[in-house]
Amino acid sequence: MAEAFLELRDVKTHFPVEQGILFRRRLGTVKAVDGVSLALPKGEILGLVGESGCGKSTLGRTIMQLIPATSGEVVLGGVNLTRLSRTELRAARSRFQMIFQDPYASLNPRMTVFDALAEAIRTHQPVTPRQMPERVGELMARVGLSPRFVNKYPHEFSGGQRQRIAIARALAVEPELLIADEPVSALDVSIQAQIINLLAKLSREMHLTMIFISHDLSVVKHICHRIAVMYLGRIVELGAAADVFERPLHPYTKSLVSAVPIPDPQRERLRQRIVLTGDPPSPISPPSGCPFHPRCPFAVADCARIVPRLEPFDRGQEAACIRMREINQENIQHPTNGNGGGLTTDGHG
Amino acid sequence: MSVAAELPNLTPPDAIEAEPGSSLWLDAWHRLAKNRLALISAILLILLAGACFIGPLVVTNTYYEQNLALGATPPSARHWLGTDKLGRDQFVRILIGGRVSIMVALCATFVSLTIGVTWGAIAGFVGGKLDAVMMRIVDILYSLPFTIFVILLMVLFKDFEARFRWLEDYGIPFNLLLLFGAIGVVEWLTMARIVRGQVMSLRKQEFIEAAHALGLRRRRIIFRHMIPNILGPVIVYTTLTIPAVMLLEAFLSFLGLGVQPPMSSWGLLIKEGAEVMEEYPWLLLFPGGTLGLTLFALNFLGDGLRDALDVRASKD
Amino acid sequence: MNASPSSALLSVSNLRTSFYTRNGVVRAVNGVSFSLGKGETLGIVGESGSGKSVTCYSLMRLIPQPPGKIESGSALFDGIDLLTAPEELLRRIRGKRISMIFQDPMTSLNPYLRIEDQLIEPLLIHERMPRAEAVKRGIRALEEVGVPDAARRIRGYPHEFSGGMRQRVMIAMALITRPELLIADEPTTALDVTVQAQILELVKRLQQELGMAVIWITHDLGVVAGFCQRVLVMYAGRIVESASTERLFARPKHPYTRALQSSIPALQSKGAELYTIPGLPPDLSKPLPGCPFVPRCAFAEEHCKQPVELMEVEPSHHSACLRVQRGEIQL
Amino acid sequence: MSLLRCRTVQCRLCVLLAVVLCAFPFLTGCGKRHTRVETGIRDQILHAGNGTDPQDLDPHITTGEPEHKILMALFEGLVTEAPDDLRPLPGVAERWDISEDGLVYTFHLRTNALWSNGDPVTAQDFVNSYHRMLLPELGARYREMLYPIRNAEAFSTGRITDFNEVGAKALDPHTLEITLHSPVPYFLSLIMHNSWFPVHLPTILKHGDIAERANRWSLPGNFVGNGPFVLKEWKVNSHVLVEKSPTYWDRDNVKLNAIYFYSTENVDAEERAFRAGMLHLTKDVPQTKIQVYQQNQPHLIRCEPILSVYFYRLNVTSPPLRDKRVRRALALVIDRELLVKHVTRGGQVPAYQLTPPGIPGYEPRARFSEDVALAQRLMAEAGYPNGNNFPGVNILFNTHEGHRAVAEAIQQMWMKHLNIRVTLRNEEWKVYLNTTQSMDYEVARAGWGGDYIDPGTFLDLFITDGGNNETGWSHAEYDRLIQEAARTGDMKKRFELFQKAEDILMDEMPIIPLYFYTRPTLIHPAVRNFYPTLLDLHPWKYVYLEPPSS
Amino acid sequence: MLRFILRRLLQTIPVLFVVATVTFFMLRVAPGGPFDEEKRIPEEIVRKLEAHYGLDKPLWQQYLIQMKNLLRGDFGPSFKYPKRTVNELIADAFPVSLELGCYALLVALTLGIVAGVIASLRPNTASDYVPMALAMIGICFPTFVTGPLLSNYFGLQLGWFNPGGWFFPEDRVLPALTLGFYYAAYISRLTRGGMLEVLNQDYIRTARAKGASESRVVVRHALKGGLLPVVSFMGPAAAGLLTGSFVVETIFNIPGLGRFFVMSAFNRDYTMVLGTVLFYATLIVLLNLVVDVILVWLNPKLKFE
Repeated sequence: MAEAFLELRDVKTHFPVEQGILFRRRLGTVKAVDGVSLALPKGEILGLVGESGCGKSTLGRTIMQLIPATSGEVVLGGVNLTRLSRTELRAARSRFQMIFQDPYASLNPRMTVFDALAEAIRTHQPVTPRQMPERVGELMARVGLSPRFVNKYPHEFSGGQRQRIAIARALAVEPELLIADEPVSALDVSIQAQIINLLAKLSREMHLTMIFISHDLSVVKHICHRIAVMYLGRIVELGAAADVFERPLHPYTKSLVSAVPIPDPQRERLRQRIVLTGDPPSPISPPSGCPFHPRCPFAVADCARIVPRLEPFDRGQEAACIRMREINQENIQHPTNGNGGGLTTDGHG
Repeated sequence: MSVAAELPNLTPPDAIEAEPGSSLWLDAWHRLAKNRLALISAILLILLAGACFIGPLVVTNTYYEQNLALGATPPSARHWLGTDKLGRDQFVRILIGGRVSIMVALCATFVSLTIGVTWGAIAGFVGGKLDAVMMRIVDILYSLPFTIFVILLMVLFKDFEARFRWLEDYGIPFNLLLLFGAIGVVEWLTMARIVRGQVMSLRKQEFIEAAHALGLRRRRIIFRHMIPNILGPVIVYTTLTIPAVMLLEAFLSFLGLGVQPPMSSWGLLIKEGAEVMEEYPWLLLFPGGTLGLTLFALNFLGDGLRDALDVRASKD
Repeated sequence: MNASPSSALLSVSNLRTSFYTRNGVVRAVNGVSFSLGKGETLGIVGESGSGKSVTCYSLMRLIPQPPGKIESGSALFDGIDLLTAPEELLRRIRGKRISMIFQDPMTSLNPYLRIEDQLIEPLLIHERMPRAEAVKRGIRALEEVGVPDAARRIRGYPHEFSGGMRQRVMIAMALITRPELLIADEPTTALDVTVQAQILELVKRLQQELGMAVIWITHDLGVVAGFCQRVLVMYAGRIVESASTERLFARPKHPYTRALQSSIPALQSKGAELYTIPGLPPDLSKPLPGCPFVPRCAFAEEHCKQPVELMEVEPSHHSACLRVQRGEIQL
Repeated sequence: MSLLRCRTVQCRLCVLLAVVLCAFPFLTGCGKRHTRVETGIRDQILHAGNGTDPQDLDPHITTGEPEHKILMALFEGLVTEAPDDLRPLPGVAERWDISEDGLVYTFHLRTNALWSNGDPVTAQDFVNSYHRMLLPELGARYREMLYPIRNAEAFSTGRITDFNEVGAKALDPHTLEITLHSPVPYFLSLIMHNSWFPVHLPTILKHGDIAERANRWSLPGNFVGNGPFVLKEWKVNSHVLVEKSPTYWDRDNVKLNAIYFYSTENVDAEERAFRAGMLHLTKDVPQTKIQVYQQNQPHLIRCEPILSVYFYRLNVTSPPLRDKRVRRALALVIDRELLVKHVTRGGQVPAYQLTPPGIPGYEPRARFSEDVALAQRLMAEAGYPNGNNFPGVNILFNTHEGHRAVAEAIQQMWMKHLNIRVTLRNEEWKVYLNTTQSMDYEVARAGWGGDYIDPGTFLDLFITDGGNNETGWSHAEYDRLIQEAARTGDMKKRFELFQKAEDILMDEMPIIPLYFYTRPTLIHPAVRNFYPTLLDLHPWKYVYLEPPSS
Repeated sequence: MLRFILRRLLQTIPVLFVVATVTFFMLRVAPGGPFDEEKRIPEEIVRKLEAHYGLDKPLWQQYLIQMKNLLRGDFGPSFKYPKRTVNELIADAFPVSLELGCYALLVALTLGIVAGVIASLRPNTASDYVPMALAMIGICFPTFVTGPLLSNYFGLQLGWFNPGGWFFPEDRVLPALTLGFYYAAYISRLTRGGMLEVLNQDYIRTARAKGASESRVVVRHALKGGLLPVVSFMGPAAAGLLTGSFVVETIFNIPGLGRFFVMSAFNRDYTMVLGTVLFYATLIVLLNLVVDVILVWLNPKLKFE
């Protein structure tokens, strides 16, 4: 693996939680991100997948230094971001940018596209007002928007176009790292593809390193080189995108894969799903042992005791499950066919 | 539901010419111009203000010329809105009173928009201890005895009066400056509270986070991203306080701070009119009506402005 | 046009709904007709702004009027025209015989009221049930939709529930009166895929148990595939294709349906550029005389700009593509 | 339009609103009640507006007129006023002797005079009261009223400490001898003032120290007085209720059973209360209503002159006003007739001198007359022909609608006739007092009411460095005349000295008299024995209520 | 919540302290003293009076003594009413203002909310414009206009009520209406705004979809959220209402607390000013606290921070 451009070292982000209407009690801490270590070489696109509440967005914001990390380090191109002063950090922000989930909320409704982009450009580069229209035009063209709309307000655009503007804004400072927090979840299926294509293209052209956060495995598999699956603040599986999607190791990943609807009535009717019951447990009081064991169809008694660590399986694919080898024997013998469907399980449905 | 706006399916792609639209304010102005009620209100206000500042110079009657023997008379051909107890023409007095009232309103608006909005925005944005301290300062200023404060203000600055004599040649007595000061001290408090609440709810919005992520300075985030987005409630509150401030001026004049006779103000005219409402109802009716008209206009204009500034509401 | 079977539970014909905005009249729904049999599951698919939600809100007369206005059409439900029925009568149908669940479970529950109060409200309104009994029913309904610890959680407030749980509460609330028709307006769009799978399973099971009809609105063709018997594809306020799910997926008869199908990421192979539909949906405040999909259509010809109607192109397979109708193209 | 359709929530809410609004009148029961005035006449209970809220009912501490009116009901001095002309009548003193030189007054107290707790009123009570009044620690503001007593001033300023040296002695329980340091011809009129009222010392001592201002003896329940009425209730900002005293010596002639003195600070509210039949008497009448009443219901209003003058002080130390010609000019151009007829409009009398008319035996002759031409000449002589070079004057007044109207009118007159710049400044009461005292003004509005019927009460003001002079004016001859008058026992000579002094005052014009006050009062026809008096005092023991016969 | 309340109460201590200190010094610097009257009193009497009330001591000593007394909750005797203490005066007058304030609050809330709700149901129609225009008139015509008007009309013309006074139960009606109207005007506007916002929410649509009648939608589903702005407004407003209004109390001759606020300042009644100001400050702080508690109670999403 090439030298890591972005490195997370045992990053933890905890929030204190106090709750109660009549009597305030301290319920403990939300361990939103609980010891994540990752290394991304330059130019890699990493998919970060998990249900809402698993800490993937918090991890993104922690990398962005929008939320202070409780412990651990975020090192970007040799600079430890967690140690920077506010001024240094502000200057360093041109190296990493973020696009947000909700294109309706992430743009200031009272700023025209021009204002928003010009502001971003000006933040880190001295550009004269004369040059600005040109620069803004270039940016818009790059994300596939006609520069004619430069004086429009966000509400005048559709969701997909807004997301393009948000991407343009992030690119305005010419970052090296881009964190995309569910950039397509709020979009129509027909638009999702456009944005994914755009991000893939940009990452190629600009040699961007990217973390692509999503809850939908089928979306990330197209664009990402590797996929990390998060559950309750931890990474439970990490591997090449195709491997993770087609041959998930961790039972949780399996269920994620099986939750993707297949737009084919016949196959859809035939397949057996692992439908998870209930919600992820509260991160305030995570279950003992493997955090997934209460919902895991493969759980055994040991799962409640042993905290599994990421262990390599093969081809660089890792997972954190003590029964990893046991439950995946079958899969090795009978590789899945097609686009991730057809997963058979031990019968829990 | 989102209706995709006039987007370019059939236009040639090489048309680079930017479509019209410019700054938030110019845009707002265009939208405001389309709102008939607001436009009429704005024109009315401008006419009213113009009449107040130019009218007394043009009209034959003066605001101070008395006709003691005539006394209070109902409207007539010579005195369109009647005369007051000293036989002065009420029409001119309302006009001249408007000058002070309008200036007071502008002052209060200015103060609450600058100090109040900034104060509230900073407190709400930074939060934590600074917020607590800033809001406690507001609490303190709220509770201090205003009357005593005004009296103090007047007396402490009496000595400076001589230095500001020259202002009187321009029709701004020193007293009026003090009046602005007194209004300035109190008028921003409620605004600060309102803005703080709004900012706190705005703080968690994604576009604010995006601004942070861009590495913008906090000052810029507050003034460029937050404040334009809370203008709606700010405008509505401002239009609501203007009549209250105009009446507050009457109270301050009672303490000796506002205008000095024979100059007057709407607040004072209403106050005087209220005392004689049974005998000379027109002395209450016309100043009150003028204030009411102004308030209506302000209100429609305020609503219009809010809608105009709310770029989202303009297309739904 | 769809032949309305005599057993039709709901039969909508020529529904037109417009919004009178400052920027002109937006014809959100422009002549929609369909019918739905008892116990049938109908999917309505389309991009945002295609009029699929407005269609359903129009049926329930939940369109804010003004600015919205139902211009014409009829919607016969069990012999009652929902569009013209007196308010009082309609109110007795809403929430009793026809229930709805909405897209955003975060905002569709009243944050100021306990789950209990909201959940049993249909019972109190429509069945005038004593409160204690209604609460018991409520707890049972929550259990049915898989809310754990229902007896305790019924006392909670919406914000204490996760998105998936809230949508379950919405479903429980919609089904508590055993309605004959459930209208689901993108109920899973705001949810995780895992939760979406749960909700789909849940509704499928409940539908079988209760035998009710379901209208399922979504922008994701993948969702309807395993769930609906019949699918309507909407574009620019009109139905452009209507067929049984199998036929639609196997042999789409409208370029738009075809394009939608192609752009689903899950269907496409890794690495390749994903298929996208060029351009944007049309502006509905401007008149659209011909086929509205023309500007984005890969098969469009000059004659596509003339008016086109939904027509049966194969047995119970309707399409509004002129070229398909004329047999010029096979998709 | 949509309000008329009534099947929606709005309509229901409208109905609710209407019900709420309509319910209010029914809360009152709607029945026609008897007004307070009617029941008052039946029960001989007088309801009187009394102006500002009384601060205290301790006669040694209070200074105001509202308090004085109440105290007149609660206490009785050695002599009391006649209801019609305020001439001295026997009070606690049955009779009195005056020595030849007018320095020694011997009062013979009636034996049946009792305190409201039953104790007899003795000569020693009076001596004790004077003692208390003069105690330096008490800080009684009106103790100067007692200064005619020999050595009273010395005692109260601490120069002597033995009260026995003060000229007030109880010869026996019912004989009081008061020795003056110089003859005071109006002495009997002077001692009607509340500062001369006796207080019941044992009661005071029971509730605290003799010189303790916060001594609570004068609160209802504690209160002991010797007047025709006793204190029953005293609610701050509301009313004081006094009831007929069962121990008063002349109780058989007291017809009223009780009097309510209402605090009526808002004159408009007071007038409304009168119109609604809640008051028999008002303290004042709104300026604009005076003419209305005079035209429509003249039997309800009285507008009688009182011993008070409204004038402008001139700061003779300020540059333009140093010149007496300027001062005279300012005084001469004011059209006082116009002022009282159209501005004050309460039947006030134009003032062309300081002392009000009506003081028996004193007909002021220092009257000047308005003369615009003369005024303009005077200004020219002073170096300001047609107002040229005149720096302008500022009129200071305390904030009040009436004062402002007067100032505005005078501003106009000065500007019109003298062509000078005149500005106005209004100040809040205490600031205004501060400003006038520190002579930080040019022209200031002032008013002065006599505490007793004598020209001296007005002319004393302007002696050099007098506490209430406040004009900076000083005139040796004037001072001499006033001092001599104070020493003169002979009324005629004394008044002649005052006449001369007033001549000087009106020639020098440190003040500009404007008009003499009237006291407009609304009075129910049933109120009897309530006469107009110069000091606006009305001994309550004579007042009664009787419906008009018609 | 207890901790929240306790912390907020603790926070008020420095506020009250600063208010007391600033007020104290402002009063002493202001021109004119409690003993100034039109008829001057000799200097030595003034000094005696000052000695009597301890005003002759150095200012810092007076300040310390005053603060010490404040800690004991003793404001000392009033200067204007020498026979009464500030505590007594407040204790006498506050119940009156409280009663009036409560009625006025009732009037204001009833009228304001009803008018606001009516206006919000059909925005930009007659049923919106009429109540809002009335509200505007209410804002334009302050109590010193409406008070005499009501007093003249209902008190004198119709004779339903006494035009002033505070003796009979019905004497509460006119002042309560006068005060109430003014606040009702503001409340109606706030209600309208809040309701408009809430009525656009998805959960209102849910309620309608359940077949709830319009009145049920408004009363059960919308009102609770729509009134939140009103509740926030009510904190300072209620403090103002409950401590009485100078204008209304003078117009109707009511022995309430409101007069003291103004009159004590005019009279330079040092102790009384301090007493009323601190009383008001405390009330504001407490009512703001109550409002916050109510907000949390109304809005289960909020938690005490």
